[in-house]
Amino acid sequence: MNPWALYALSGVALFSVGLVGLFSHQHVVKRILASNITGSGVLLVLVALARRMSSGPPDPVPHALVLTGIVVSVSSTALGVALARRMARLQAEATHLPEHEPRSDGEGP
Amino acid sequence: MTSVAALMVWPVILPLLGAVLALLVGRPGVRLVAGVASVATLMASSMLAWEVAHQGVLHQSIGGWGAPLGIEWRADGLAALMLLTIALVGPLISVHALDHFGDREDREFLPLWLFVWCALNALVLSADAFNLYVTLELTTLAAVALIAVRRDLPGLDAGLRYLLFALPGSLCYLLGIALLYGAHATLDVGTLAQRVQPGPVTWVAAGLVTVGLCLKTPLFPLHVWLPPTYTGAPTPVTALLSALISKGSFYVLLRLWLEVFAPVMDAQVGQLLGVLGAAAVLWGSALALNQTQLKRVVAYSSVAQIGYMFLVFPMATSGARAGAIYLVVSHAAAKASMFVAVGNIHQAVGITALGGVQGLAHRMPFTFLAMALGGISLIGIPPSGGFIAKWLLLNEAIGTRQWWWGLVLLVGSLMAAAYVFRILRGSFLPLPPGVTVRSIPLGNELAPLALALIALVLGLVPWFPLDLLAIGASR
Amino acid sequence: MTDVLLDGCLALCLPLLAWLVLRTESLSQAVVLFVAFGLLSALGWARLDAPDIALVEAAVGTGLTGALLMHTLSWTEETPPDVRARARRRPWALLATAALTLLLGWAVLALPADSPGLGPEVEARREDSGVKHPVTAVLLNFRGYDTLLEIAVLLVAALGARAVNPRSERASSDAAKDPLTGELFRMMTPALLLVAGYLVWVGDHGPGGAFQAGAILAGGGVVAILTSRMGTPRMSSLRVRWALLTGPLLFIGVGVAPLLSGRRLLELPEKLAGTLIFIVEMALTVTIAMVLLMFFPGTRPSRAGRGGER
Amino acid sequence: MTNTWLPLSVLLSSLLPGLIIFLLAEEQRRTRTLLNLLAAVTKLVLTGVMAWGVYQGRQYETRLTFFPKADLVLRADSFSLLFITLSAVLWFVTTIYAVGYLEGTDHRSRFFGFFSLCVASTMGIALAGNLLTFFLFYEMLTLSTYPLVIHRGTPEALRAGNVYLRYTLTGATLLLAGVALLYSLAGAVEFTERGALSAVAAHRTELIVAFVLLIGGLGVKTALVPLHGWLPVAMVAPAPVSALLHAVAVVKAGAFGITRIIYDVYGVYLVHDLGVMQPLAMVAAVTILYGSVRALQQGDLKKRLAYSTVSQVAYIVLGVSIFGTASTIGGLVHLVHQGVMKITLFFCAGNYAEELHVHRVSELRGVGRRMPLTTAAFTVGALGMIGIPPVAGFITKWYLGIGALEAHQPWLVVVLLTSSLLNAGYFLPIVYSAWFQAPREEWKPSPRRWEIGLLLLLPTVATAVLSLAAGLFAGAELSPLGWTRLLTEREFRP
Repeated sequence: MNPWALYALSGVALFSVGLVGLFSHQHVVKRILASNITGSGVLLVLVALARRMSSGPPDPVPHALVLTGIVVSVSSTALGVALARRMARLQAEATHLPEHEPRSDGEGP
Repeated sequence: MTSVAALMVWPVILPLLGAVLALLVGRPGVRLVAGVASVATLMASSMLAWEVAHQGVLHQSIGGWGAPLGIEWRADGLAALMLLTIALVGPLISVHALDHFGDREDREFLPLWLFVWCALNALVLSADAFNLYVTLELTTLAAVALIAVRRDLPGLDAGLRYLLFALPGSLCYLLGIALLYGAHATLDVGTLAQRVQPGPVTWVAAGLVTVGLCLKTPLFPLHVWLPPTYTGAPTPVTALLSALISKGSFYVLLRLWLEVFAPVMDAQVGQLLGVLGAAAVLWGSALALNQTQLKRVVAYSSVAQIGYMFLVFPMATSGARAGAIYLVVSHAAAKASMFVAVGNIHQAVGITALGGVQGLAHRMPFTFLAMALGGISLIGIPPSGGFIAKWLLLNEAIGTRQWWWGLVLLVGSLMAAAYVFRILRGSFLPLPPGVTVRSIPLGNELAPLALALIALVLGLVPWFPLDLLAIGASR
Repeated sequence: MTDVLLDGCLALCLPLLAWLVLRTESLSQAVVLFVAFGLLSALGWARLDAPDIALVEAAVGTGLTGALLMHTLSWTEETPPDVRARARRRPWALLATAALTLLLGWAVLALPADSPGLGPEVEARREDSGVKHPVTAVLLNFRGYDTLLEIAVLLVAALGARAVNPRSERASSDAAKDPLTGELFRMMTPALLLVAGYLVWVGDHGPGGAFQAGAILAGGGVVAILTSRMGTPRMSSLRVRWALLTGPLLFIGVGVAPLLSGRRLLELPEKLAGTLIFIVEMALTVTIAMVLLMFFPGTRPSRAGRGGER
Repeated sequence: MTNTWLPLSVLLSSLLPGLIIFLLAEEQRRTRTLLNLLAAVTKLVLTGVMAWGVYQGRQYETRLTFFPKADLVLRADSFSLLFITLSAVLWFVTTIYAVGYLEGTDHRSRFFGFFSLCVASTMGIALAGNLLTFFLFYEMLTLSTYPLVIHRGTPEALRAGNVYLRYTLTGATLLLAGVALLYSLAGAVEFTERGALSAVAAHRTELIVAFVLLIGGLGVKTALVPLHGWLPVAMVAPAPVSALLHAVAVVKAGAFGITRIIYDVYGVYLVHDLGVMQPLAMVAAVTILYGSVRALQQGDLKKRLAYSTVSQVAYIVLGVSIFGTASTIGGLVHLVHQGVMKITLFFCAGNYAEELHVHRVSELRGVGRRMPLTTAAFTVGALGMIGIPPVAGFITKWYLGIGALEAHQPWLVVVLLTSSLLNAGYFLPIVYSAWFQAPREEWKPSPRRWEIGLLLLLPTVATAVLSLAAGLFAGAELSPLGWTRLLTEREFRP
């Protein structure tokens, strides 16, 4: 049996684990990891679809899509991580030096 | 023919080029470059809309490769109207943003806004499913960067919250597209529409695409990120988010649903979307009614207004489609003017609560007029674009014998009247004692008024947009 | 028989490993498991005859993202696994995952098992795309527009990440004197540049291209930053901006040029297509390397609480 | 040859000045007053020309494309002219009164801006040629009257504004539902003489539902009984607002709408056939009695006048919903008579409040000595309301009585008589105490030559004279009664 169905199912499983994980965790880093896992799940399904013909070269279009997909998921992860890091630092500073740094009120202007 | 279709390139390339050059020139020249790029894109969009109005639907295959292999562009009446809306509402918000932000943020706000503009124009014109994914992703990331542009704690929290809800939405959409590609070996929306048959693949793919885009729009049960994000983000960014960026994902859903999925899915799924829309209307309006902060009221009103737009799915007639699009366009103008006006109030008196409106009518007449006209369009009272949209949807509800959607519309607009007039009511009271009013630059006051006038004109001259919309309407 | 076994166990343990990543309480453990997960999925891509993707996944997906996450944990000072991080052991999470997998699996299995997708079309039109490697042909010619927008995505992410961490924190000087890293860095740099150059060149007819080369360069750059040989690239310096933006400007230029002669956007003339693609790829490599570097903040601030650092 | 620009210019004659006044600064008192009067005069002239044209039988219609399937139509027929002449005359008089009344207060640019918008909307309602245009202007009237109700900016004004909005917006929603229902049945319903719905007469249930919705929506502004709550509360507004708007323009817009629905949308026969005429007449009758009874109990003068308006407007609805020419004439002519008489009463109430700071009925003892002319005008208005000749009110009740007998519904005559008695019950004591009772303490003499500023006195006396003239010269060709007879014979012949 051509292994693509196995990998496609594994991709779908990854997608489900990631998606459910994303909505059931609160910690930012965990949610970023979950979104990465969801992303690789989808990409695994795409590449598995490319390899359905057991003979001859695989279908290049899904490969190109996956390349774009990886770059997009890396950029969103990097942006998420940068935001998380900055927030962690602001919160850390706020707890260390509460006196002379006014807490910005809940509602941003 | 090619020379006219080439017009479709500029609305996408010009803002992209503008953004890249704005990044390149750095601080001194940012405003100049962004200004030139904005004017050029505005002209390109209106020229394209003019051509579509006169020559009907335009097609263009990028790189000359044709449908299955290359990426197709299609500009029909709907796309032209969306291009015009983005080209009118967006720059007005960015004009307001210039005075709202300091110098540092300008250097980051303007290029990011041009990227959003390029992404939205690309999204509106594209007829390729995966290309839609890339444009959606570009809009999302630029929006997250915009939300966090001020680098304060609420902004960062809002940006992260938005990212961690929009990301899974795009990935669900991508998996849906992957399944469709697997089944029909094409990414072009037109060919997909011909090849799609009812079957497990189509149902699951449609489900994934719908859930993904409903996460980003957002539709009722998945809207939890909207209020905190809209209140955390700086006001001009919130205006951009609510007026334009959330409309991108709805536009994609409407396109895919009406052109690809509707013929093969049975009506019950459309009814489900309608029910969720109705729930959004009632839920959003109810919550908007008991908020104390100005921005939160307007944010929850977005949840309700998005609910109205989803009423198009159970009816799925060309009249309902025109109504939904008209609501999208007039909501963009009206909601943007409301948020920008709230930004003005906050800048002038520093109060974010409802009380901030007191005495507004005399000290900031233009801002008050903008909020009044915007509010009227949100409620759907003539003369406003909102009324025309409500009128079209109401007629379709009665025409297709589903009068209960009409009931939702009427009850929703009564609740909208409640919270809008709750905001406006205070503006006739005298200024509360001890409140000092900082004068804001005229440009800031005229921006919301211009936006509100767009909503007003949409209410006075509806035949022009409706004729434009009729071009290329499938059914 | 053995490769079915290999595929089977690989396909099985990927989701399990993912579940573990999200299950573990301590964050650093989760990140390490995530890097392992990345490498395993790179193996999966290789098994599915997708060498390009395996390369990019290994370099960018796992290498850089893993390093970034590890770095972030050091910023957020490894707090004891806070309660929230402990996945709430609600049975519904397991149930929901299983249900979703079944639903999507049902759809995937309903897909035609032998459709070649767009492979034949690409094969037919590959000659006049100017490059021999099909993936590069699709990426830079047939669907070049996607790549153009994707570069915009990279720029936006870089702008967003850079804007949020503006200060380029110079590393404390003691790291520089450590002889081992200095020596390692000096040996590695020439090999790195050679590999990156080769990857861009080979992209024309084999697996490779701008993304892979950019990732390798970025890897070298990260090491340089960590060993404080180089400050993090800041948007305020003109050199960095030029390095970042020549790629996109060139790509837009190449895309728009055919319009002037009455052809369509990104319609590269046959004979020039190969060289144009190569030039654009070179510029894009620099852009991608610069962007991936910009995702990387400086080193961690020294332990003592820093003054009101704005 | 249909003249296409006149109806639009009548509408613009109050819309454009209104927008310009908004932009005027507060101090530019002179230019604002001049602009106001200029607009009022031009409107009077244009209305006169149009009335003369329609009298000659000429056509006036402006058609603007609005929707692909429906357009905005402004058409001047004899019925709309009845309402336009009333509004134009009374707006001219009230502008003068308002200039005098609001002397020295602030936000007058805003006031007169919205005041002009209100009149523009009323003109739009009168001139509307199809149901959609009517609905658009009907809603704009709500929007432009709300700021006037809360003009003073006091908490009570805001509370009154809330009540006002709650009623009018609910009414607007009902009306919208009805209009949309008809629109989907018969497209843009043009107002045609014998009714436009004959083609779809078969859909009886939808038509009845639509009728109930439409009358429900219009009933709010007509202050029919269950929906009248907003009128007394809106009396907190300044006197010119309660005079022109809540006694004339807004309330009449509702009655005008109901007449249009019965005669020009459904057609008298269809309405009669659907069997909805009788319940409407019942509601009107109940409103007449209820309004008069509540007026009796009111201590505050303006509240009493408000409840009297509630009952008087119901006369129009009663007249229109009885099947017969005489009752129709009675109902329609009351549109003008009630307007003129009620505005006189409100002007007098405003004068008393402005000059002597008298608000309650009990404080009116011996006021005739201090302000003879105003009290004389009040007496003329009051007698008219009761229906004593020679004031105009008598003619309405006379025709309504004949109409009731023609339609073999004697119980209506009983209703008319009892309501006249009730009117006497709550007006005559005021007149008596004003003239014949000595005031508790001597009124301070007026500091100027006249009892009150001329700007306030002249309009009051003018409208009183108009009420008398409408009664005395009823027989004349161009009097309100004459015009109504012409109109009924031309357009509303059952």
